Amino acid sequence: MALLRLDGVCKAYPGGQLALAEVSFTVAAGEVVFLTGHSGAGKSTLLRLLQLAERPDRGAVLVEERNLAAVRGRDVARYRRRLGVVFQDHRLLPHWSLLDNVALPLRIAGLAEAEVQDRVRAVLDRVGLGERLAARPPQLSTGEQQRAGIARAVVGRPLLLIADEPTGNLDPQLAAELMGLFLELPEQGSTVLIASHDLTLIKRTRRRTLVLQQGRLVDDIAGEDLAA
Amino acid sequence: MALLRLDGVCKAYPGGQLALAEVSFTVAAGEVVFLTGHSGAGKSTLLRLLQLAERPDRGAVLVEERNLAAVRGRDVARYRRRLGVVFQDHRLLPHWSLLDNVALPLRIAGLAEAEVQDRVRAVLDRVGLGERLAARPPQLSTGEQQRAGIARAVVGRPLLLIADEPTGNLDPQLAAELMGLFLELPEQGSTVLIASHDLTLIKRTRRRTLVLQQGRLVDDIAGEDLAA
Amino acid sequence: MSAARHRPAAARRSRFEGPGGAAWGRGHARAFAFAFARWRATPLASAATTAVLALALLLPLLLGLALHNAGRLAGTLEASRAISLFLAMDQDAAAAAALAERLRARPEVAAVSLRSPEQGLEEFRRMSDLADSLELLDGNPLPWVLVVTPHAEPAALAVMLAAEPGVETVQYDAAWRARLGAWLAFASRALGLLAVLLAAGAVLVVGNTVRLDLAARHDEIALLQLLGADDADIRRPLLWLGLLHGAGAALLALAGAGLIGLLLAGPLAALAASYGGGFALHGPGLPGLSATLLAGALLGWLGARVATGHDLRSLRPADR
Amino acid sequence: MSAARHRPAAARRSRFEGPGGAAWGRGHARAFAFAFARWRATPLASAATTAVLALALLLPLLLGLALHNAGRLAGTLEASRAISLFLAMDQDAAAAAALAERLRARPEVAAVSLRSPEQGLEEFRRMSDLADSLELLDGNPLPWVLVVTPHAEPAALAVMLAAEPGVETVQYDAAWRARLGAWLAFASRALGLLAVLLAAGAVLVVGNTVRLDLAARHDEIALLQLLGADDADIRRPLLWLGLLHGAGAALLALAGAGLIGLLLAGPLAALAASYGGGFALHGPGLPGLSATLLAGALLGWLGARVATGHDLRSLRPADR
Ligand SMILES: Nc1ncnc2c1ncn2[C@@H]1O[C@H](COP(=O)(O)OP(=O)(O)OP(=O)(O)O)[C@@H](O)[C@H]1O
Ligand SMILES: Nc1ncnc2c1ncn2[C@@H]1O[C@H](COP(=O)(O)OP(=O)(O)OP(=O)(O)O)[C@@H](O)[C@H]1O
Ligand SMILES: [Mg+2]
Ligand SMILES: [Mg+2]
Repeated sequence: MALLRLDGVCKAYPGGQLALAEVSFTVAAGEVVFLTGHSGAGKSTLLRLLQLAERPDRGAVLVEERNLAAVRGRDVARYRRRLGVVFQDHRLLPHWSLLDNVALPLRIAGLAEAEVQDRVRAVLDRVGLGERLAARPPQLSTGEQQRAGIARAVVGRPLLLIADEPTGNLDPQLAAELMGLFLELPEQGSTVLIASHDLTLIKRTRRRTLVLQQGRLVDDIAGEDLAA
Repeated sequence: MALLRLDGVCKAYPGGQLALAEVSFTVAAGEVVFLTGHSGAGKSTLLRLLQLAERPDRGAVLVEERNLAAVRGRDVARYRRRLGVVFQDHRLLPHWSLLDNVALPLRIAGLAEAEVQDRVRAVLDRVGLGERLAARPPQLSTGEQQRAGIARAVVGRPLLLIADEPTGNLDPQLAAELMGLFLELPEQGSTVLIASHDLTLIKRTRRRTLVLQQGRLVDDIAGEDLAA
Repeated sequence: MSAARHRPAAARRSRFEGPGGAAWGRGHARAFAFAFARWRATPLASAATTAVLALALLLPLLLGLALHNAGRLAGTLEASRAISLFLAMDQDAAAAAALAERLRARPEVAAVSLRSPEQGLEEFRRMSDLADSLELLDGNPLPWVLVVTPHAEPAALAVMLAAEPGVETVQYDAAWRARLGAWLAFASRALGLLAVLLAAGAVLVVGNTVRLDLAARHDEIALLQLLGADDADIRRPLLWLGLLHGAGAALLALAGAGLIGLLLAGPLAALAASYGGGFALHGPGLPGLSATLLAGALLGWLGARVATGHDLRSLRPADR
Repeated sequence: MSAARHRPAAARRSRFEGPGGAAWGRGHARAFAFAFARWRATPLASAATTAVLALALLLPLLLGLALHNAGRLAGTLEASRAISLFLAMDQDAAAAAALAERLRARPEVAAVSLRSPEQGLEEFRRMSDLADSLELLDGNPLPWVLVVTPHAEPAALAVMLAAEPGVETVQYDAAWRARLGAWLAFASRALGLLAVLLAAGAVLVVGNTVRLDLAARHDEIALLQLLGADDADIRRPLLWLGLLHGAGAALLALAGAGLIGLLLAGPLAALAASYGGGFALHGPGLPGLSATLLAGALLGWLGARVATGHDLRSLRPADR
């Protein structure tokens, strides 16, 4: 079943920038897909459409065959609770502890506090920040902040995980480790879409890759076809 | 002549994190040096010491053989005006146009407005943002913001250029192009220190590389010795 | 493809939406604790904000109390609209007493009291530093005086009393009363204007303070929205914060009003003495106290509501 | 190694520090333009801030004007401390005139005016709705009255006048004057308290508003510091911004005070009439206007100075 389907999506910003032009593709449930392209190609814009942070000018975005254009008002929050998002600029709350930051999606979902604690500790251990639970984001290095952002995105076992440049501040070894985390997610029922310009990492991971160029989808490469 | 010299520098954060331990090295005027290491190794901390955003707990940092410990009060601003800094989190002012953001160091230095305009336009052309002069940072993609940050750092032809992960949000091709910009700087009298975890880029650039590991300087590799 | 991937969408949805939708700060208790923690996190800034709100509340509060007390004072003045009858010099104590008796029988008259020439002289002595000049006088130049308290409008009675035999002069201070009336009209108009001004000011100050206080939290609100928190969830701790500010400010304002009352007690006692005592400043009382507290909390809540409403809207260009 | 690299450090330094150190917003003109642009960039928020400041300024301004006018009014009241002599009923116009002549010769007496029984009755008629009841009377029960204006303390004179032949009663409203004195003491203490309160409030509001307004610019200030801007450079546009807010608020407050003056003109005219006219509200005048404007601008500047001082310090843990 198609978990995600884009159909002739166009998006231009008020300034006149055409960020996406006639983009169409389908992602099946449980796939891990990369989205790549030069700086300014429209990767973040595409992911913002999926978060309902922007709306397309034309075309349709469908999640589980439901057109997001119909998701309005209170349904927006309900829909967003099913997503996991790694923001390109991390977006951690600077006055909150790491634990509270990462626990946010679980608390929004209304989980019991005991389970919240367990899951947050587990995922922070996994990204190598198990010792820094009480630290606040400004006390972390940028790479550590990025890992915290990843932890927050995956802790809720989302239906759809959207990661925008999740390894931009990580060294290759750590990037590969965290990619492992993303690759495990389908086993828990998640579908994963990762925007990245790290071609080395993409080639090594060998998953389906969509290539954007100036807002157009110019290539859709199956994982097996990627040169290692 | 040694433009930059670190001598047994130690730095621990109040939380108890030891970020730098007994770091000593020398950089000659006109060198381009990479600083690499895992996430949390202390790269940004070292660069922050050079900006006087932090002070070392022990040891000395010398620029042009002058101990920065003696730079206090109004001299701090005067010293900082001789630096160019690319921040890991870009730090553009969101309400200002790209032109005003990049012009900031020149205006702080008191250059005539005509020269300010000329130099800003030239450097923005160089980083591929010549068309976006009037855009404000939130209207740019993350990679575009990063390029704007680079433009602001180099526009003042600084004595010492400090770049913290300047290509983390750029694709390999663009990263290589901008590295060219840094490599030209010594011709204008600048010395360059770049923190990066992009090993591919470092190997391709073939310059001297300092390796930090958990706050210790564990390697100092000459450019010629880097495997391509 | 793993088995999990093929689980029907409905099952997955129930897992993600199941445990109750949104509950970030769901319990009001949690929201309150959060708000209080935030208040305490920046004690100085919070105190400054609360103090500004307290000032905005203190002024209308003082005004209300002043108006309340002025009303009571006006009542006191109204009650003291007595008519003084100055008898002819040949009228002695017996004649004065007889006249008083006769007047008391009249239906328009509520009460009559007698003041002897000696008492009059004594009063003069008390009112001004006359000890010296009084020594120069031989004999008491003052007549007997009857102080008549009328039931209704004193003016008509005053004219009729003037016709009584033995009454030389009727003193009924119409001019002083006219002045007092004009003063009260002026004061009430001035206070009314001030009240409008201060009410507008309180709302403005609360709104502006909460708005500026929330401006720093734009990023936080935007993030919470993107992570799927409901508007209500986002708003709840902020409303509690506004309410805390408002209630704290009300308490401060009440304390301030109490202090001012203490400081004014001295001059007011002197003032009351000049009317023969019997007037003391009244506080707001329990209903007034709770009304102030309620009004402060409500204003803070309202300011937060307006400010968050604006923020939530402005941060969500794509949702509606 | 290129040639440039070997240029001596001194040459390089002169190139970087040469053109005059720091000049971001160096010209005050540039700083002002920047401040004004920022004010205009968020017109609603700026207007709200200015309005709050205006309110904080308006209240002390009104208070000042009220005190000034009250002082003038007190002067008027002081001048009207006349003594009324009620003559015996057998004294006719000629006798009254003769007595008046005699009194005018006394050194303690400044002026004497005569009021016939007819004038007295007329006054009664004007003061109260007595038209009906007056019809019932046969003849005029009122005596001739001499209104004596003393040079100095009237109390002593009043006692001596009572000894004059033909004078029945001396009316000298010591009680009313005592009351007025008490009122004035009370009012001046109350206004003094209010003045202290409002002065503190104005400083608090200005400081808090500017502080909250600047809180949003923490990042900007931190960045400017890291890029080598001098404290003075960073501060200059912010000080201009505070000054603009303050001056704008002062203008607004003056306009508000003018409006309030207009609204109070009616009741005040009525009040003045009860004293025989001659009193009109005075505005602040040119010196007052400029003083208010100056005070507003100064307060805004001061608030910004305090707030930026705090920010600049708190953002620079490593500099000193
Ligand atoms: N303000 C702070 N308070 C406490 N600890 C800090 C603070 N800033 C950094 N640290 C810690 O110091 C260590 C070094 O941080 P630094 O930012 O220098 O790392 P880095 O090499 O730049 O890493 P990255 O590649 O992730 O940016 C990290 O463990 C970090 O958590
Ligand atoms: N809010 C905005 N207003 C105007 N133009 C915008 C806005 N956001 C993005 N753009 C423009 O739209 C284009 C696509 O931006 P987007 O952020 O999607 O790029 P990207 O592929 O994520 O790039 P990067 O790799 O640099 O993050 C860019 O040219 C950018 O300048
Ligand atoms: Mg992007
Ligand atoms: Mg770093």
